[in-house]
Parts: sequence; structure tokens; C-alpha cells
Amino acid sequence: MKLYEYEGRELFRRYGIPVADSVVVESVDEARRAAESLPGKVVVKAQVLVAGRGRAGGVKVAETAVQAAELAGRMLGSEIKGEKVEKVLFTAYTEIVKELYLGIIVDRFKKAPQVIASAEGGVEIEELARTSPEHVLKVEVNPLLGLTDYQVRRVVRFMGLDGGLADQAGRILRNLYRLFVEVDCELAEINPLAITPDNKLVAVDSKVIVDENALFRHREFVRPSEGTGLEEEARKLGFTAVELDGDVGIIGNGAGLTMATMDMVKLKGGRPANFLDVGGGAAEDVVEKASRLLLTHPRVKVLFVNILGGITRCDEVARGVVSAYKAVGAGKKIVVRMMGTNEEEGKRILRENGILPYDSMEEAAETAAKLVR
Amino acid sequence: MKLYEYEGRELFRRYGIPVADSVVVESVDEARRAAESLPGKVVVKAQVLVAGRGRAGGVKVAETAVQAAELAGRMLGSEIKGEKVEKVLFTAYTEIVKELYLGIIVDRFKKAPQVIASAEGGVEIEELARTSPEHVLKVEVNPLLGLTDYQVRRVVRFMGLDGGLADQAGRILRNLYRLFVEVDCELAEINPLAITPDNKLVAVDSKVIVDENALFRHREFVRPSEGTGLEEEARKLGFTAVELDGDVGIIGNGAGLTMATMDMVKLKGGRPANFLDVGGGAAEDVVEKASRLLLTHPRVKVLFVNILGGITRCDEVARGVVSAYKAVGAGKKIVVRMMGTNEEEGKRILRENGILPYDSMEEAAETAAKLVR
Amino acid sequence: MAILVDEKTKVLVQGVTGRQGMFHTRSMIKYGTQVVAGVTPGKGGQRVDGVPVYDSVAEAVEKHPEINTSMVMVPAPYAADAVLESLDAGLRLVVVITEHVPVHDAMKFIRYSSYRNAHIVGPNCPGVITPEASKVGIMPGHIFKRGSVGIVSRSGTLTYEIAYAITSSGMGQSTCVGIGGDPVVGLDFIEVLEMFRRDAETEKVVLIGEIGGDLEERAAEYIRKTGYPKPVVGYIAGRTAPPEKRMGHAGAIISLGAGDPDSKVRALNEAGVSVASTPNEVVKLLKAV
Amino acid sequence: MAILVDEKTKVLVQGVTGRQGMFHTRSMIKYGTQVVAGVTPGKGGQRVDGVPVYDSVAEAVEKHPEINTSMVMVPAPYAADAVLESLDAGLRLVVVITEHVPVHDAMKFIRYSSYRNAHIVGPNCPGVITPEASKVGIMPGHIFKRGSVGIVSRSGTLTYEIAYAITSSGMGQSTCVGIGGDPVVGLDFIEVLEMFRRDAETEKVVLIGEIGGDLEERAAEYIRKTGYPKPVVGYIAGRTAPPEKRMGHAGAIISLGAGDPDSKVRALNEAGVSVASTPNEVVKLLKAV
Repeated sequence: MKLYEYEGRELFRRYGIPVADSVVVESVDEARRAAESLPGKVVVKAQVLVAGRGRAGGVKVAETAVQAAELAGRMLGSEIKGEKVEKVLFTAYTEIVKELYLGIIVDRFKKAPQVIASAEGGVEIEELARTSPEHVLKVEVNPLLGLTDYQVRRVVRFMGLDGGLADQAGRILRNLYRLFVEVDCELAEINPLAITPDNKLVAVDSKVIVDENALFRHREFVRPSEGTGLEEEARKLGFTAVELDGDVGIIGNGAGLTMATMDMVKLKGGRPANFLDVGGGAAEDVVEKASRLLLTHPRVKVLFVNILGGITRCDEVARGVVSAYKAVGAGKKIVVRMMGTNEEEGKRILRENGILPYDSMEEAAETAAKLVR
Repeated sequence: MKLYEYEGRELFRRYGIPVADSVVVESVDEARRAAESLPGKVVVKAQVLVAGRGRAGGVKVAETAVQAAELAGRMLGSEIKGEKVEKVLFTAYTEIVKELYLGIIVDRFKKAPQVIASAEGGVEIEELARTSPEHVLKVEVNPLLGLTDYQVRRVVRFMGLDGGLADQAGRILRNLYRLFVEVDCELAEINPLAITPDNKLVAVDSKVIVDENALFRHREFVRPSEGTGLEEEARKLGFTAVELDGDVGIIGNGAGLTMATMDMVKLKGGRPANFLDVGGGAAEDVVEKASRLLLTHPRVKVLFVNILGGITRCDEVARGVVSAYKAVGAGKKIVVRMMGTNEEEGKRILRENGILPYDSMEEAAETAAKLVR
Repeated sequence: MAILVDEKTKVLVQGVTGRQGMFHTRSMIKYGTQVVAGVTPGKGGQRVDGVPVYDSVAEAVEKHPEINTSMVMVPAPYAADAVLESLDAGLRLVVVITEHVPVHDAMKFIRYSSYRNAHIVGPNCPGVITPEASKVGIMPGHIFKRGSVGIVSRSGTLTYEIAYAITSSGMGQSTCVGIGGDPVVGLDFIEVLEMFRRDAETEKVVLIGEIGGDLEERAAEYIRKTGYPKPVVGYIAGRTAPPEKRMGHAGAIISLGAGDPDSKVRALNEAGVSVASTPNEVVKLLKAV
Repeated sequence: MAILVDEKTKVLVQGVTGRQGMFHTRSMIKYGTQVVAGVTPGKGGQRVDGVPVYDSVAEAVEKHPEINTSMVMVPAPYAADAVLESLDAGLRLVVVITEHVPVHDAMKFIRYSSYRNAHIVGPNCPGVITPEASKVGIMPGHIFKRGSVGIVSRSGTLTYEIAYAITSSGMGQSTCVGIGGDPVVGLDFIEVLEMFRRDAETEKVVLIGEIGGDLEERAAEYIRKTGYPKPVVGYIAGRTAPPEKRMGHAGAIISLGAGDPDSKVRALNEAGVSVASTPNEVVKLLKAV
């Protein structure tokens, strides 16, 4: 789960990583009061999770409090790359002598945390790693030992720091690692880490991704499910869904199979409307809820249900689909492919209710794609 | 370094291990005021580090505040097994239904922390482990993993606890382990861990030994060097010394050799007055200080210096011994055995100053032993 | 021969008294897996389908020293402890079915397993099956048939889909390993490919990947650099997935400049691996190689 | 043959630019030890007696891949990190001379060394010497002579005393291992005895113990149970030490119901080990067995 910049900054502060003074505002009134509390130039930053905020006009420098409030007023409620701006962050403007990069990620191949550092900050690190790998240092941390002092020294040296800056960077890295572990992060990144004219290091931006599987240890970050989009509705019902721009609604069981189902629809010339995984062992009511959700979606013209029964029973699935289709399926088409546990019973139920079941995923996908043409 | 009971209790409190309310007092006045702050029966406990305090009269139960103050007044300034009582602890009296044992030690053979638990508390655990090993559970903790939940469950089950008591014991053990690691303990022991009539667990006594080598991480426990005994004087000079009751002063370099020197003197019929290791590479002034310390000790009649020169240079040693002997050696005898680096020069210096050097440790020890007879 | 599990596999089920634990214990026994014991703290003394339940792995292993494999089905917050308990008891293979295990927990117990010379499969995986010999997992057993195709996959049901297609075509599987859909898993493609390489029974391998991370690219590099001696057919799920969206599996996300399907397909192709566009095409390619 | 160090030992000195580090580096080179490189963070580029100094172990090992042993002489607060650095760089033997290392640090790096298939000697030890071949330590080299007696000891100068007595008597040493005077040390008596057992050059062994802990009793049990095939002569220092007092070494304390000298002597005697009362008696007993 991506944290907003202001949440990441708050974590930085808590873990002793220096950040510029800042205030979060949610309204124009608040913005006016807040702007006056920060002396000097102010950076006004839209709090959105999409990447590329800066180029999309989400980061501006204000010379005066009045200007800052004005900029915030314009940002609040606007959309940046499709994401609505609910909060704006004011931070004291930091003079920057040089920008560095410091981050820690979970490395899937090493199966370990990896510190990533560069003497070049403010850039996209993956891009830099591709174009100038010699400018990027990666240090694998043993998850049982944690970050060692010799590794800290290596990183700091690579960043070209010595003296007081080296000490500051060492402390920042140790604290960032502590944050990374204690807050169960997938990513904790300071980009840029700025050197100021008075030789201080300051974290100018924060990017923190918390492992959703570990939220039970970090209740503070659990966000109330709000909004009305398909993804939010699905989440409320306990499913993982991803919305796409097509018109073939997809329900599968298992993430891999559901993805494969989307891919197949596309391959057959259709356009998937979504990804929705009902998971293993879904009972009638679960399938019904998922089916209703998609059948009532304005963009969905055909619903394609693809179930491979293992723990999941095909008869339960059939009942759920039929029930939803009867209730809210008017004007929509439905294609079901099922195989596995209680397959015969499931197919019988479908046929009895006028739905022709498919044996082959490929044929079913082809039909689904054709039905919307 | 052994902590006093009250220091251990303070750590327990800090780490969420339940202890009875308590107050430490250093004077009769304080005792009077403090006793009144604790309602009901009070346990009065002399704060000394020697073992067997209870049997030596260092723990008493007072029925009233007046009695508590009186008991404290009698304890303060008295000696328990040779140790002066400087502080007295008052704790609220805990009704006990059953006593348990819970401790964590550094196990030398396993090279790991070891949790030790028993459903029988209040006894000496080493004794219990010898007589009824089946009543004592030892669980080795992997120092890289820390205490795991499955180990906690095993310990709690062995102690015969379930339900709410099991939960409490689990929390106490986890907290004790955290204390053990974070405070660099060699031993952290709760004995007894009491079950009260309202089914609460309370630590009734604390025994905590902190690793002296780790005091640089725990400045709060560094005790000012005070007192005037040989051991304290030596510590101020930077030596490790142990006082014994004999009359042959012992100086050696290296702990093993110094112990062997003591042993040899004893074997030859003498009685060592001390253990004093000047360490490796001791220069003239260091040896002089050590020699002066022992030569001015009233019980020392003969000083036996045994040096095996490696990094330590025999000439430096000879100069230091001679210089001290000339200054404060009147009426005392001196035996020096030296071997190794600059041995010839060292021996020459000794001979020129009327001290006959020995080649053999055994002969030298024999002479030292004879000289006091 | 097969890999990882076979007739000699003696299974302990951790979390055996849970709903899922009971269901799959029964299913495994029915399949012929030798489920020797179960563990649920506090439930020692019970039986699940005749399988004795113990309070701890140590007790189970003491009573049944033949246990060599554990299957973990405890809830995510307790999974790491369960794995450590089995590793400390000396088990050499721990199959972690549990979904939603925190990635930091997984990194720790996976590193620890390497120090204990043990293998972890998972977390968030369907398990391992050597058809007609032993099933240590939650897959429907009847769709598998013993044969010469090794399958290694990040997915569950998609693997069943492909395994079934292989079975239907008349071929069979040596062993199917579901390595798990999480970002960090124990055995990965390379390690399983290496096992298949040494396994005489395995003649061809199917590698089922999906978007997210670079394990497929790493596997392709391994295949290329080692001149992998057995034909490999690939399949990559999620070609229509948008970036920065988690597709069900915690690991299935195109993010931080890694994980897009084209890079995977390209890397596999460059390593001489034919990549199928549909599950059925996997069978066609298998027959062709 | 000897054990642990020999002509093929290529040494890295950590803390090489310190006073002690420089002194002993020089002394080792003079003795004939192949000191290949040194490390002191921030001092990379310097030389100590011709030995190149690097900022990190990784750099030193990259430039001198023949390095197989490290000697740690950095101050106690930094010792643990230095050991981890050498273990992570793949070195198989780390000799920790440093005194006053916190015991929790030692427990961690010792456990880690076992996972890296490496050996730790020390902390708080004089090091290891195979006379006339290699000295990785701080002992005065000239008192040793190559021969057939293996020495394993918790002490420094006392070992020199006994080694010198052996040398003077005309015998010599295969290897002398100072395991260190701390409560928790890497290689212990049993592990070194096991190495001596397999070493063809070692015919007899001297075990020098002292009060504190039960490593001597454990060694006695090992000797008894394995029917140790080579004669062992013991010596225990601290027979006149009072209980509950630390005798110089952090490990030399009779405490918590363990560590008294009589128990050690008794255990060794019961295992058929003659225990000398004086260093000279060690030589007499060596000649008698």
C-alpha cells in the first residue's frame, strides 16, 4: 500500500530522518492559515499517489503565503492524472546544493532487503540503473542480521560523502532501515535526499510502500474503504478487483487463472472490463455478489465466468451466477466455463436456466469476445 | 555486573514485567516517610549483592509502617555477609498462591541464550536442576532469531499454566527476553515469579547481571569507582584485582598466568594475598603503580612478580618493580621471575638493585612461600 | 524419481484442526499421501481423520521421527513461527500454503531455511504434487497423471488448467511445484529447474510465470547460460494487466520498472523457450519440442 | 599437517593501522606469516610494513582473492561488525584477538559463522600458531617449536609458559590454539580436540583450562564418550580463586553453580586425562603418557 507523501514524511520524522517543516491542508481556509505559519518560500505539493505528479503540475513553488494559499486552492479538488487531490502539503522551501538518492526495497530475487544508493538524486532510479548502472549501488541486507555498519560505510562512501555529511547519511540510512523493517515496508525511498548550503542532509520527498499483508501489525495505516468505483466496491465485498476499460466482465478463481482469462479474451479480440478473483472455495453467495457487481456495471456487456473447481464447487458457482443473472442480468449476456468438482451438477443448473456451459476456456473466451462485437 | 534488586525491579517495570509497588530508602528518615506511603504489610529488604541475604536476616516482613521503618533503621549501615547495607527496599507484601521460576542465562556451551523455567520457584535453580532435572526446562534461543512464539508456548506449558495465566506468563517471558537482549544481560531471573490469589503473576525478586563488556552501551549502570579496598584501588588504576586473605602479593601478566601463579604459591605452602593482572604490554609506570599498591597493603609481606614477556618487556617491568620497591618497599620482601622479551636487560636491572631474578616460576613461588613462613 | 515429494514423504500438517487444514488433510490422505501427524497448539490429543494432533512440532517429530515434510496452513500472522518451528525440528521441506504472509516474515524464514539446509515452497502456493505418489498441497489430485513433464508455476488454478490440458492430451507430470504468488518465495524457478535438470524422470518442463518481479527473466538467463538440457515451454499470465495494479497475487504487479509481461516473454524466447499464448498452446508446444 | 593455520594461510588484519595492529602485523611478518592485506575504514591506500591497507574487507578480498583468514584487532565496540564483514566476504577463519567484546555480540557472530561454514577463534584470545609455518596471533613466536603436541587453551601467557616448557624439554608443538578467555568463544575445546584427532601430526594434546563455565567438563565427557585416541594432559588455572569473583578473564568466574576447579579436575581425571598441578608437571606427564 502506497503511503501519501505526508504520511511518509511523518514516518521519517518519527524515525529521526530530517525533513523540512511542513503542514497538510484539506481546505482553502486551512491553506490560508497554514501558509502564514511557514516563513519564506513554500513548496505546494498535491497529495496524490500517481507517479509523475511534478510534470503534471502537482508541485509548485510559492514566493508568498498568499500565493501558496492560492496555489493550494487551485489544486484542492482538481484531478492529477485521474486522481482527485484531497490534501495539499506545504513544506518550507529547501535550498539544494546537490541531490542524492537513498532507498530500500524488497528484492524478490535475493529474497532480502536491498539498499539502493546513488550520488545522483531527483531522477528515476530504475531508469538510472538501466542507463548508468555504475552510478547506482545495490547492497543486499541479510534479513536475519539487519543492516551492518560495514554496509553503511560502503553506501555512504559510494554516495561520495565524508566528514559530517557521512555521519548524517549513516544515521539516516540506519533510521531508514529501521523504518523499513519496523513498518513492514516493500519500499522506503528518499528521493531526493538533498544537501543544503549549510551542509545538512534533508529528505525532500518520501515514497513509502507498506506491505498490505502486514497491515495487521500497523492498524494506523488501514484506510477506510470509501469511494464507489468497481475496485472499492469489490474490496468491500472481500474481492480483489482491478478495473480496465473494456466491456467483457471477468470472474475467475485464482489470480493466475483470472489473468489468463483476461488475456484469452483479449487474444480472441475482446476487451476485458476488469480482473476479479473470487478466490478458492467461493460459495454461492460469494459468486452471486461478484456476478451482481459486474452485471450492474454500466460498461459490462458480457460477463465471462471461468471456474476451475478444486476446493471451489461448480454447483455453488452455477447457483450464484444464475441467481445474480436472474436478478440483475437484464440486457446483459453471460458465458460460463466450468470444470472440476461437481461439474455435472453445475452444468445442469446452468442449462436449466438457459445458460450454455462451456468445457473449453478458449471456446468460452471466443464466444464472450464475439458477443460484444 | 550484578544489579541490586531495586535496579532489576526498575528494569522489570520498564519492560512491562509486573512487580509489587516499592520504594528505596537510604536513611531512617526516608524510611519513616516511605513506610507510610505503602498501605498494609511491607517487606523490608536489604539491598546487597551477596547471595543468601534471606537466611542472613536481610529480608523481613513488617506488619505496620512503624515496624517497617524500625526494621529498615536496623538494617541500614549493618553488614550482611560482609557487605554494608546502604539502601533498603520496601515492597508491598504479595500474597502468594504458588511460586514459579523463570530466568534467562547466557549458556557458554550452547553459545546462546537459554531460557530456564520451572513450576517450582523460590528455590535455587542450579540445585533443583541437579536434584530434579525433570522439573527444570531449558530452551536454547537462537541469538539471530530471538525467542520464538513456539518456544514461549513450550515454556508456559511446562510451567503448568493455562488460560489467563498462560497469557501473562507469555508476555512476561517475551518482555524478559527483550530486557535480556537490550540490556546485554548475562542473567535475567525472576525468582520467585508468584501467582497471587487473584490469578495475577508478579515478579517478587529480581536478579539481573549485566555484561560489563557491554557497559559502553548502558552508561546508566556504570558505577562510580568508590571505596578504598584493594580491588577498588586497583580498578581506579585500570587493573583487575581480587583480594584474598593471604600475605603473598601476586602480580602477573595475563589472567591465566596470574591464576597459575597464585595456585603455585598455594601449592608451595604460601597464601596468596590477591590476584592482580597487569595485562599485556604493561610499561614501567603501570608496573610501578601495581607494585606500590601491593607493597603498601598492610597484609602483604612478600611481593611475587611473575612476568612472561611477549608484548610486555622485561626491562620495563624490572624498572617499575625497582622504582616501587625503593619508594615504598621498606620491610617487605620481593621475588621476581621473568622470561621473554628483553629478559637479560630486565634481570641486569634487578640484580643491580639487589633483587635476585628467577628463571623458574616454580622456584620463585617456592621462595616467596618460604619468605613468609 | 520425481522431485521434492514422493512415496517416502511423511507429512506433518501445521494448522490441522482448522477448517482448511481438516479439509485438505482428508483430501491428501484420500490421494494416498502419508499424513503422519498434525499440530495445533492447545489441541494436542485430538485426531483429524485418524491423524494424531500434537501441541508442538517437537512432540510430533519425537513421536513420529519419520516426518520429513511439513505443510503449513496456519493463519498468516502465525505462519512465520510455524515455519521456524518446523525448521528447528529439523524438517527439510516446508510447504507454506498460507496466503497473506508478511514479506518481511518470509524473507526471514527463507534465509533461515537456507542455513538449516531446508527447502521452503511458498508462501501463498498450492503446494507440490508428484502424481500417483504424494500430494502435499491443496490441488485437486484427480487432474494429474504421472508422466514426464515437470511443471513449475507461480499460480494455482492456472496450473491445474494447464496440468489438466497435459493430462487430457495423454501426457503426464513428473512433479508439479507451485512456487507461490508472493513477491518473495522460497524455491524459485531456477532452483526447481535445477532439480528437474537432475531428475531422470522429467523430460520436459513447463514454466508458468506471471507479471511482477523478474524471476522469469532470471530463469531465462539461467536456462540460456547453463545450456539447459531439457526443453522448456513457457506461459506468462497477465499480458493484459495494467501497470501499478496488483492482480490478486501479492507478487503480480508491474511496478518499480520491473515485471511487465513483454520483457518476460522476450527473455524466455531469447533463451530458446517457446512461450504459449493459451493454456492449450502449452500442450501443442510440448508435443512439438 | 597441523590444524587451522599453515603455510597456505593468507592473512588479512582488521584494525591494521592501530598501535596493536601495526605491532603484531610486523611481528607476524617477521615470523613468516603471509600477511596479505589490512583493513581500516578510512585509511585505505596506506601501507603498514609494506602491507596494503583497504577501506573494507570486500575491497581487500577483491584485490587479494587468496585471503582465507582474518585477524580482528579492532576495538571491542566494532569487533562484531568486523567479524560479520569478514564472514560475509567469504573468509573461513576469523581470529578475534579483541578483548571486552560484549557477549551478546559474540553469540550472534558465532552463530552466524556456523551458518557460513566458517570458524571463529576467540574473542579475547592470543590467536593460533603452527610453529615454523604461520602465526595468526599475538604470541611471542620464538618460544614455539614445531613438533607433535597440540595445545588448546583458554589462556594467553599461561599457554606461552607451558609451550615454552614443552619446547625447552625438547618436544615441540603441532598447533597451539588459544580459544579465548571469554564466557562465549567460537571454537571450543571439543571442536579443537576433534581437529587434533584428525591431524596426523598431532600425537598428544595439552588442554589448558581455567575456572568458570563447564567447557572443561564437556570436553572431558567428549574424551570419555568418544574414547579419544590420543593422550591428553590437562592443566586447570585458578584452583585458589574464590567464588563469585571474576579473575581477569570475563569467563573466569565460579558462579551460578558452575565453574569450580575441582569439578573440572575430577571430570578430566574420570575421562583418563592426567591433570598437572604446575606448568612443569605438564611436561612430565606428557613424557609419561
